[in-house]
Parts: sequence; structure tokens; C-alpha cells
Amino acid sequence: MKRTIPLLISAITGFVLIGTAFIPLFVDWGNIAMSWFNLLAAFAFILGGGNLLKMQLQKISAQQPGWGYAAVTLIAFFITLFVGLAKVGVHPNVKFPEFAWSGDYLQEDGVFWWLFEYIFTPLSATMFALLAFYISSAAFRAFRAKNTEATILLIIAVIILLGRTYASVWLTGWFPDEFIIGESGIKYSDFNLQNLSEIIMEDFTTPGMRAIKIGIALGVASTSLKVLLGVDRSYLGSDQEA
Amino acid sequence: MLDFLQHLDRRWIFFLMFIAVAVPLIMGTTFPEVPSDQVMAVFDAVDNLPDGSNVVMALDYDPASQGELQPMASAFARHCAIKKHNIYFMTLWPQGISMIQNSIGILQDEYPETYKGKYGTKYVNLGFRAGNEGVIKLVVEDLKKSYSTDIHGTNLDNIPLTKNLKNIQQVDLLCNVSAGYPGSQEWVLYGSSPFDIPTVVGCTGVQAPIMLPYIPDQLTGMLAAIKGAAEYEQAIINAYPELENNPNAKEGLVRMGPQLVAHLLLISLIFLGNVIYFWERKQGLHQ
Amino acid sequence: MQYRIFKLALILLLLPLVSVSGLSVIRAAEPPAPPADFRAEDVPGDAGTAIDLFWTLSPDDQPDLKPRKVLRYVISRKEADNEESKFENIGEPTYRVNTFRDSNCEAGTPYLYQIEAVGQESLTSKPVVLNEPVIASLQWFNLQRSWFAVFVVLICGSVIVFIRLARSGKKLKVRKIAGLEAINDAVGRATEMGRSCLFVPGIQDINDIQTVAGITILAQVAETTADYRAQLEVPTSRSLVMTTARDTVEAAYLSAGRPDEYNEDDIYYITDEQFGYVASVTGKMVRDKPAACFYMGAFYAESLILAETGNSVGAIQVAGTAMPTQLPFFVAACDFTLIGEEFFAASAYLSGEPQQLGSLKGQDFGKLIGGLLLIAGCLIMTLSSIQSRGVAPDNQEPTYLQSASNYIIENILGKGGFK
Amino acid sequence: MKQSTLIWTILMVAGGAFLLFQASKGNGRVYVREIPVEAQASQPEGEEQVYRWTRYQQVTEAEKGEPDVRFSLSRTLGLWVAAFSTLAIFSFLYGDNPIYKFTESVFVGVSAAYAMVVAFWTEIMTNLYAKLLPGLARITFYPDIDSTARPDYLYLIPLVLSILLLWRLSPKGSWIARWPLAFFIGATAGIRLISYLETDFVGQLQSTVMPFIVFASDGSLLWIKSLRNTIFIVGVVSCMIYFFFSIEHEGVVKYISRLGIWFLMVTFGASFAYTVMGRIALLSGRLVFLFNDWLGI
Repeated sequence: MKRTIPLLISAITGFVLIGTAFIPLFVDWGNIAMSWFNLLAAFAFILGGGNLLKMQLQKISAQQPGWGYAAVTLIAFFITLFVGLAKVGVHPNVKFPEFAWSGDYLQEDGVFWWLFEYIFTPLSATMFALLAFYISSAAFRAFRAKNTEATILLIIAVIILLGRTYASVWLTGWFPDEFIIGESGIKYSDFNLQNLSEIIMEDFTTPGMRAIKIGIALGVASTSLKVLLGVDRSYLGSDQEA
Repeated sequence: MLDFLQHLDRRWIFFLMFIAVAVPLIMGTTFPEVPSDQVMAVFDAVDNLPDGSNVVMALDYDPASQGELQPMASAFARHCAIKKHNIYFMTLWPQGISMIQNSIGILQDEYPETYKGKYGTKYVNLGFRAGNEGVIKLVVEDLKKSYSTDIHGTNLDNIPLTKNLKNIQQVDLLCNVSAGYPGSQEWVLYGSSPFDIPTVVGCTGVQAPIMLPYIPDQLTGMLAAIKGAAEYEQAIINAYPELENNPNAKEGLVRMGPQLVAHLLLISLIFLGNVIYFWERKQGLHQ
Repeated sequence: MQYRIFKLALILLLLPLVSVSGLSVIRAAEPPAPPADFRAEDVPGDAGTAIDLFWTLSPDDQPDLKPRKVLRYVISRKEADNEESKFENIGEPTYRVNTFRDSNCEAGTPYLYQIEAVGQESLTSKPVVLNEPVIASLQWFNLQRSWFAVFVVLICGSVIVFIRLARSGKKLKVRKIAGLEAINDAVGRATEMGRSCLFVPGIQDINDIQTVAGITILAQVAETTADYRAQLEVPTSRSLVMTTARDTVEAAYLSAGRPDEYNEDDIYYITDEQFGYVASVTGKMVRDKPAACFYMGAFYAESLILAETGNSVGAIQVAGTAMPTQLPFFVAACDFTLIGEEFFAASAYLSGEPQQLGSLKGQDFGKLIGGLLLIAGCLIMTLSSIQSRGVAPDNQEPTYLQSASNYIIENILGKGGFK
Repeated sequence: MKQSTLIWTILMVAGGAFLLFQASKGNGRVYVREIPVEAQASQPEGEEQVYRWTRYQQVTEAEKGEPDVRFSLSRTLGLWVAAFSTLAIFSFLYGDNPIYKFTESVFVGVSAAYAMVVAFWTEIMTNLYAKLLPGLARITFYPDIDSTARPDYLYLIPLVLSILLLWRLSPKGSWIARWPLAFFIGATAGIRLISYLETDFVGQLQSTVMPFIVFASDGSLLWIKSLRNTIFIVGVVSCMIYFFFSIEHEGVVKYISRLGIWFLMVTFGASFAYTVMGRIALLSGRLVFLFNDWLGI
């Protein structure tokens, strides 16, 4: 019961959706399944919020080190949730002004919009901006030409880093527009850094990525198949958990 | 000297990085860009459509990637506005709603004669739906199963632009700006490749190499990282010189200054780091 | 007098010109000419929900006419056998467009379509109606995807067959993976130096297959550390990963015959948050200075922070991940990296589990088919391009080789289906 | 380390003084234009009623003298909060500190609640509530729903599945959450199997099939194009052989796979460069905010 039904559910759903590719009649069923899928995905966001709540509460009640920060998280969480769900400060839809709740929840000047614009946006953007700093120190302290592979990688990286900026014009802009050997069709200027980086991307990176993609595609297909056939049941978790 | 470098506090490197990006930004240095073939493929895909074609603009990014992607999204919006295209905005990221508002702002402020007060007839904002690739799968087959209303709660059957739209296979072009999952790759996998929807994307540097193999068969063109954005801006300015005086149309071009200095800094850091490494190896510190 | 004659002549001369230009003014406000050759086709391989429409552009729809005489086309539809049904607008493609797909059809209903060209001032051309109604019919199988179905069956089938074979005890051979020896070397060196080993299983939960592969490799690492009597530490970012890692390491110490040396507290949970976890792990690295660091699992932006710190404390580093965006940083900063599928292969090789080995073999089979098809296709295309060298392509019947290469590209690998 | 503390303190004090200076010049203030909104009630049968409120549109500082334009306290406050948050996160570069931890905790809370609110209003309300109870939805949040719309009881199934999913939060019987999870995972597996094989396997093979040798229409050899095609095909095949695990890397295979790994390294080199490029763009985006929007440099 605890295992058979989930296995059946996943197998039926999966094979119907595979069927939509080949049997036109299945397309409508597939669409219905996808609309349920999207609803579940929305509930997953709520589950995520719930999980956060649970964990922070545990932290606070156990008075774990740093529980004060957990309290901060909770306060921020509840304030945002309240102003968002209650549409605080949101004017109704201009077409239906008598319906107080018909406005857009993310309307400019609403409190929820304010939180998003002035707290969420700078925080998330700056978190990612930190990576520029980490990359710079890693460049100095970690990226070493230890072996042939790493050396090739770093040389290519440098060519492309230069080729994608104006440095390519400074350094190699003077390459003459003349043929290298007779009328071979290749000019010196074809090898300036900008063109060189394009050649690398088109003739070397693309085939490499293509092979990786082919491999990943086969991997995804076999993993999916194992899930549908019930060979791989890791998503069901262990029995003790139940 | 080498000894000093070996034990250098990494905060000094952070500081150098800050200077390398900040100074060119304050100076506002720009460099001339020559649009590459790949960027011109994107430009042509938008430009060769007849005026007033239907374009889906899927903006799948969040404030965290705005630094890299906002110039692209703005350039797409501007270019479509010049061509008077009908635009359908949508996003697969909850934080993308505000990104759509930015693009709509451009349409209304810079092209009021085409778009001001034309909601529903020239552009429509479908907003966000949960479900990642599930949403794509649905909008390419049956739009209204996923989006029964637009972002304001208006029924799609009451909006002229969406009234007759069964699914987005019917649109003339799909423009996607994406910061990761779900994004460009999913649009290609579930939308443009199986249903042959003409698609152009703008994506972050991280994704760019992954998207390369799709060009040109499954993807018409790609703007890769901030360089792609700058070249695209230049291509639009070349074709429509009236934008020359609009500083907002050069967001990407302005960012190429810090890019140059920071790249040079990084390359010298890698070089210096390796010099130290080989010097240490000679000293026998690594066996 | 002469002047008046001249004036008259001038007027006479100009009159036709004026009238012509006057006419052209009237013509601009005239409705455009209708499009021609309007025809409809049922879309193949669908459930009978769509009909494709085609037409030849109106003669007034010229690319560089200013102002445009045709702005758009209006397409309307009605049910042919329903008396009360009227033509209803179903779409408005713009000028220079000559196809339209109506996806709102009901299977089996005959429809009549009508098209009009719309010009300036909303003047419409004479409507053109289809000669006879068109019916969208339901297909039971999408023949366009028939070759693709063959691929799906072949690949899925081979995965299933190989898993069966592995379960029945047949030995499936997987090549030696070079990175695995690097693991032993690294542990050996840590023992020599009397320092610990650190194992980071990524920041994803146990349901991610990369985490699972990482834990399998952890078993091997733990066995080696037990052998060498080196200390092993495993900080995790998920509590479930910690539980699984504890079980795995305990089992490994048991099988190495040193259950007494297993210490549960060396495998601990830190926090779910990405940067919080990394800050804690790197802090630990700086304090303890491990001699060997292993990063095996799913990594994101933290990869380079970990690798950098490991490098600065002089550890030997071995990484394994399938995240294409993080691989470059590991390759540049670590001594050895298991790249993408190699990582999974190493895990399958070590675990010897039938399902892992079977799917690895199945994927190999898929690569084999793909590779052979690719090489065959390229060779045939090369031969055909040599054969038809210098021959103008349009006045020549396609040769055998040309049709073969076309078949591979358009039908086997494309959307042509069996033909 | 003493010396470095001193240097950093000096830098911080200098930065703070600069901020004060900029603020005193009137930077970091936001002005808005007031736009009156007048809306007529939509129900014609009800009593005639006009609703009025004011909308605000952000304007540049140059327009601050114009009529209708006024100083916006809430947005100015927001701007300073945003600037403070940015600096607080940047402070992590100096070292872990309570201010960083505080802002990080705020971030975690806000982002989780944000996602919840958006999912609630966009998907759950429009695609579940409005489908199951269209009548009620019409008089509460979505007045635009067709009055003839009937409840679609098929949506009871996802409702039940969703409730089962949320059951996971309860300490007991959380195994029941496996049912919706199984649906979710089965659906993902189904759509991924097909699309990955179609686009990333068959589709990529299709794009790679090309002749080794290319001739121009006059019969002459296009050797640059031929060379590029050959490099391309050799690249794909050698990388595929590197990832082929059924044969040992001996003899010819050893050399081919070695070539494959070089191709992979070139690929990773490009990937490396592009990632670096992206990260720097993110930083400049953030600094543009600090300099332009806040400090007005």
C-alpha cells in the first residue's frame, strides 16, 4: 500500500505523458496532467514555506545557537506573507473598483511591492554579486596550470576573456587584412582575438558541448525510465521514515 | 616580494576587484562594438518580421541576474516596440513579474504612441505560473489551461490579443531572456524544438556554452552574456539612429568598460598566481 | 498671345499627369486586391484539432510599398453543414504572411474558411472562400514520429535488458576510471602527513542522483581511510544526507575490519543554507588543514570557494560532479576531476549495483547507435558531395547517395517518419 | 594584522564621510508625480458610484520643481534600506558579522514568503479556486469571470493531491505525501524522457550530420569549410568515445579519447570565461544601483 500505489501513480502518469508524443488522442490527457502538475508545483512553494517555518520554530524552541536569527527570519516571513495575502495598500482594479480585492497583489506602491523592490531585490542581487569577488580571489589562489588539461583550459579561458572585450582590438586589431599564403582564403586578421574566440566557440566548444548533451540526454532518459519502472525508488525514501 | 604575495590577505584582491569595476562605471567609458553574426541573427529575427507581428516575451529571470540580463530584456522590448509588434509577456519565475513591469515601463515611457493605453490590443501581461517546464508544455499545446486570466485577473477570452490564441505555436517569434532553470534550455526542449517555434534567447554567461549546440537548427540566435547585450544594443542603434541619444539604450554598452578592466585584472591574477605556483614548485614546496 | 498658347499647352500637357496622380490618390484609398490560391489542409499526426491554411499573397502586398496597401489578412471560419453558422473571425495574420494554423477545430466537423486582405482605412478586399469544406481528422498514431519511436524503444529496451542481465548475475564490464586511483593516492598521502581527509557530498538532498553517486564514492573513500587508519570528516548540508552518510561509512569501516575506529561525530550536519554551509566548511578547512579534500556531488556557485580554500591549505583535491557550469572551476583548481558521466560511471563501477551498471551499459548502447549513425551519415554525405561535385543541383535527379543522406537527416533523425 | 585593521578602518570612515557628503547634496531622495485615478463602478444596475485614489509615478530629480511632483518618503526610505542591505551583504567580504547574518535571515524569510504569496495568487487562486468555485471567485477576487462558468469538478483531484502533499509537514503519516510526490516525479520523468531524447539526442545527431568535404557550386574544394566540418565531427565523436565506458582506453582508443578530453577542456575553458564574464556583470549591475540610483554620481 505504502509503496505499490505511489509506484502505480508515477508509472501511469509517466507513460501517459510519453504517449502524448506518439498518440494524438493522449495529448488532451497530457494537458490535464500538466495542469495538475503545475498546481502541485504551486503547493510545493507553500510546502517550502511550511518547512522553513517548522525548522525555524524548532531552532527557536531548542534555543540552538543563533536562534535569534531564526526569529528574525520568522518575523520577516510573517510580515511578507501577511502584506502579500491581504494585499495591503493595493488599490482595486480600475475596471472593477467596487471589488476591493480585485487589484494586482504586486501593484506599485503596495506594501508587498515595497518589500520586493527595496528588500528582496537588493539582497538577492548582492548575494550573487559577491561571486565576482570570490572568482577574483580564486583566480589568484586556486586556478593553477597543474597538468595539460588545466593548462589548455586556462589558455582558452584567457583567449576568450580577452576576445570578448575591447582588449582584442588593442592587442590584435593591427593584424593585417592580408592572405597568409597566396590566395588561401585565410587572412591574418581572421586570427585576431575576437575572431579566434568565435572560432573556438563554434568549432571546438560546440562539438564538446554537443557530446556532453548527448550523454546527458541518454542519462536523463535512463534515469526517468528507471523511476517509471520502479527500479529506482529513492524518491520514496526509506521505510523507516514512514 | 613573492613571499608577500603568497600570504596576501584575500580582502586586498576583493578591493582590487571593486576598484576595477567601480572606476570604469563612474567614468562611463564605452567602446565601439561590432555586432557579431550570432547577434545579427537575433536582430534579423526580430527585424525581418512584418510590423505588428505577435511576439511572446518570456522573461525568466530575477533581480539577482538583472545586472546581466536587464540590458537584453530592455533591448528586446525597445526593438519590438520600434517594429510595433504585439507583445505577450510571461514568466516562469515568481520574481519575474517585476522584470516584466520594467519592460512594460519602457514600452509606455518611450513608445507611448504605440503602447500607451493599448493594453490588451498591443501588449498583454500574462504574469507568472508555477510548474517550470510544465507551464511551457501547456502553453505550447493549450494556453488557456495554464493561463485562464492575465495578471490583473481579466479573463483571456475578453482580451483581443488572446481571444483567438489557442497556444503559442501560433505566434511569430518567441523571445526568451533567462537566468537558468527554468529558462532557455526548457523553452528549446519543450517548445521550439518539438513544435518548430522560431526562438531567440538572451542568456547569462553561465548558460551560453550550454545553449550553443542548439544554434542554428533549434534556436535562431542567442545573445550571450553582457557582450551579447552590448552588441545587440549597437545593432539596434545602427539600424535606428534615433536611439543614439537615449542613454537607457546603452546600458549594456556602458557595462563593457568594467568588463574590460575586470577581465584584465583576472587574467593578471591568474598569471601571477601561476608564477607563484611554479616558483613554489621550484623551491620544492610541492614535493 | 504666345504666352497664353504656351500656358494652354502646358495645361493640356499637365492634365493627364494630374488626372493620373489624382487617380493614384483614389487608388490608395481603394480596397486591396484579394489574395489567391486559398487552400486548406488537415494537419497530419494530430488528434484532429488543427487545420493549416495557405494562400498566395495579394498582388498589392509588396515588400517596399509605402504606405502599405495591405496591412493584414483576416481569416474567418464557419461550420459548413450548419445553416445558422456565420463566418467568425479566428485570426489576423500580418502582411507578408501566407500561412495560418487554426488550432481550435473539432475533429470530424467540416469547416469553410474565408480570407480577406485589409488595407489602409480598414478597407477590405473581396473575400475569398474555400471551394469545398475541409475536415480535420483524428490520427491514431503520429507517423511523423515513427523513427523517433524506434529510438525510444531501442534505448529504453537496452537499459531494461542490461539491468536484467546484471541482476541475473552476468558480469558487465566497465572500463577502469582513472580518477579512482587518485582517491587512494590522496588518502595515502594524508596518512603519511598525519592529517585528516575531508569529504563534501554536495549541497543537494539525497533525492538528487549526484548526491547518491557521491555517497557511493564515499563508501570507497571510507574503506581506504579505514585501511590506512586516516581520519575522515564529512560535513553535510542536509540532515538526510548525514544519516545516509553515517550508515555508509559505518558499513565501510565494518567491511574493512575496523568497526571500532568508526566515529559517528565526524559526520555531521551544518545548515541547509548555501553560503552558511560553505562558510562553516571553509572555516573548518583553515583550522584543521586536511591533507586531502573530496568534493563529490551536486555543486553550485560554492564550488570555487571550496576549491580555493582547499588549495590555500595545500590539500590534494579530487572532485566529481555532473554540473556542467561548475566543472571548469574544479578542473582548474583540483588535482583530479571526475567529469560528468565519468562520475556516475565511477559510482556504478564501485557499487556494482545491477540497476546502476545496467543503465550505464544501456546508455553506452545508445551512444553506440548514435555514433554509428552519425559516422555513417557523415560518410554518405561526403560521398554524395564528391559524386555530385560541380553538378548544378537543380537540373539533376537526386542520386542514390543523395536520397540516402536526405533520408537519414529528414526521416530517421528528423520529423519525416517512415516513408 | 593590526596594520590592516587600521587601513580598513580608515577606508570605512572615508566611505562613511563620502556618504554623508553625498546625502547632504540632496542625493538619495526620490520624487514622484501624483496621478489621480477615477474609476466608475462596473455594475450598471448598482448605484452610480465613483471611486477616487492617487497613483504615484517615479520621476527623475530634474523634474522635482514641477507641479504634482512631490517628495516620496516611503520610496526614499526604501532606497536607503536597499542601499543598507547591499552594503550589509558586501560586508561579508570583510568577514562574517552579525549585520550580514541579520540581513541574510531577513532574506530567507522574505523570499520564502514571497514565493508563497505569488504561487497563491497566480496559480492556486486562478487555476484552482476559480475553477472549483467560479461563482464565489466572481464576487470576491475575479469579477471578470464569465457568469455562466460552471465548477469543474475534475480539479478536486489536484486539490486532494495538494492536501496530501502538505501532509508532509505533519509529524504523523507523512508517507501519504508520497502519492502526490509520485505523480509529480512520474510526470517529470515522462516529459523529460521524450524531450531530452528528441532534442538533445536525435536532434543533436541531426545537426551534426554533415559532409567531411565540401565543394563550391563550381566544383572547387572549399577547404576551410571542409576543415571546420571535419574538426567538428571529430570533436563530437572523440568526446563521445571518451564517455564510452564499455571499452578500455588502450591502443587507438587511448589516443582518440585523449583528443576527446582536449576538446572537453576547450569547452570548459570557454565555459569558464563566460561564467567569469557573467559574474562581473552582476557586480557592475549592483554598483550601478549604488552609484546612480543612490549616490547620484
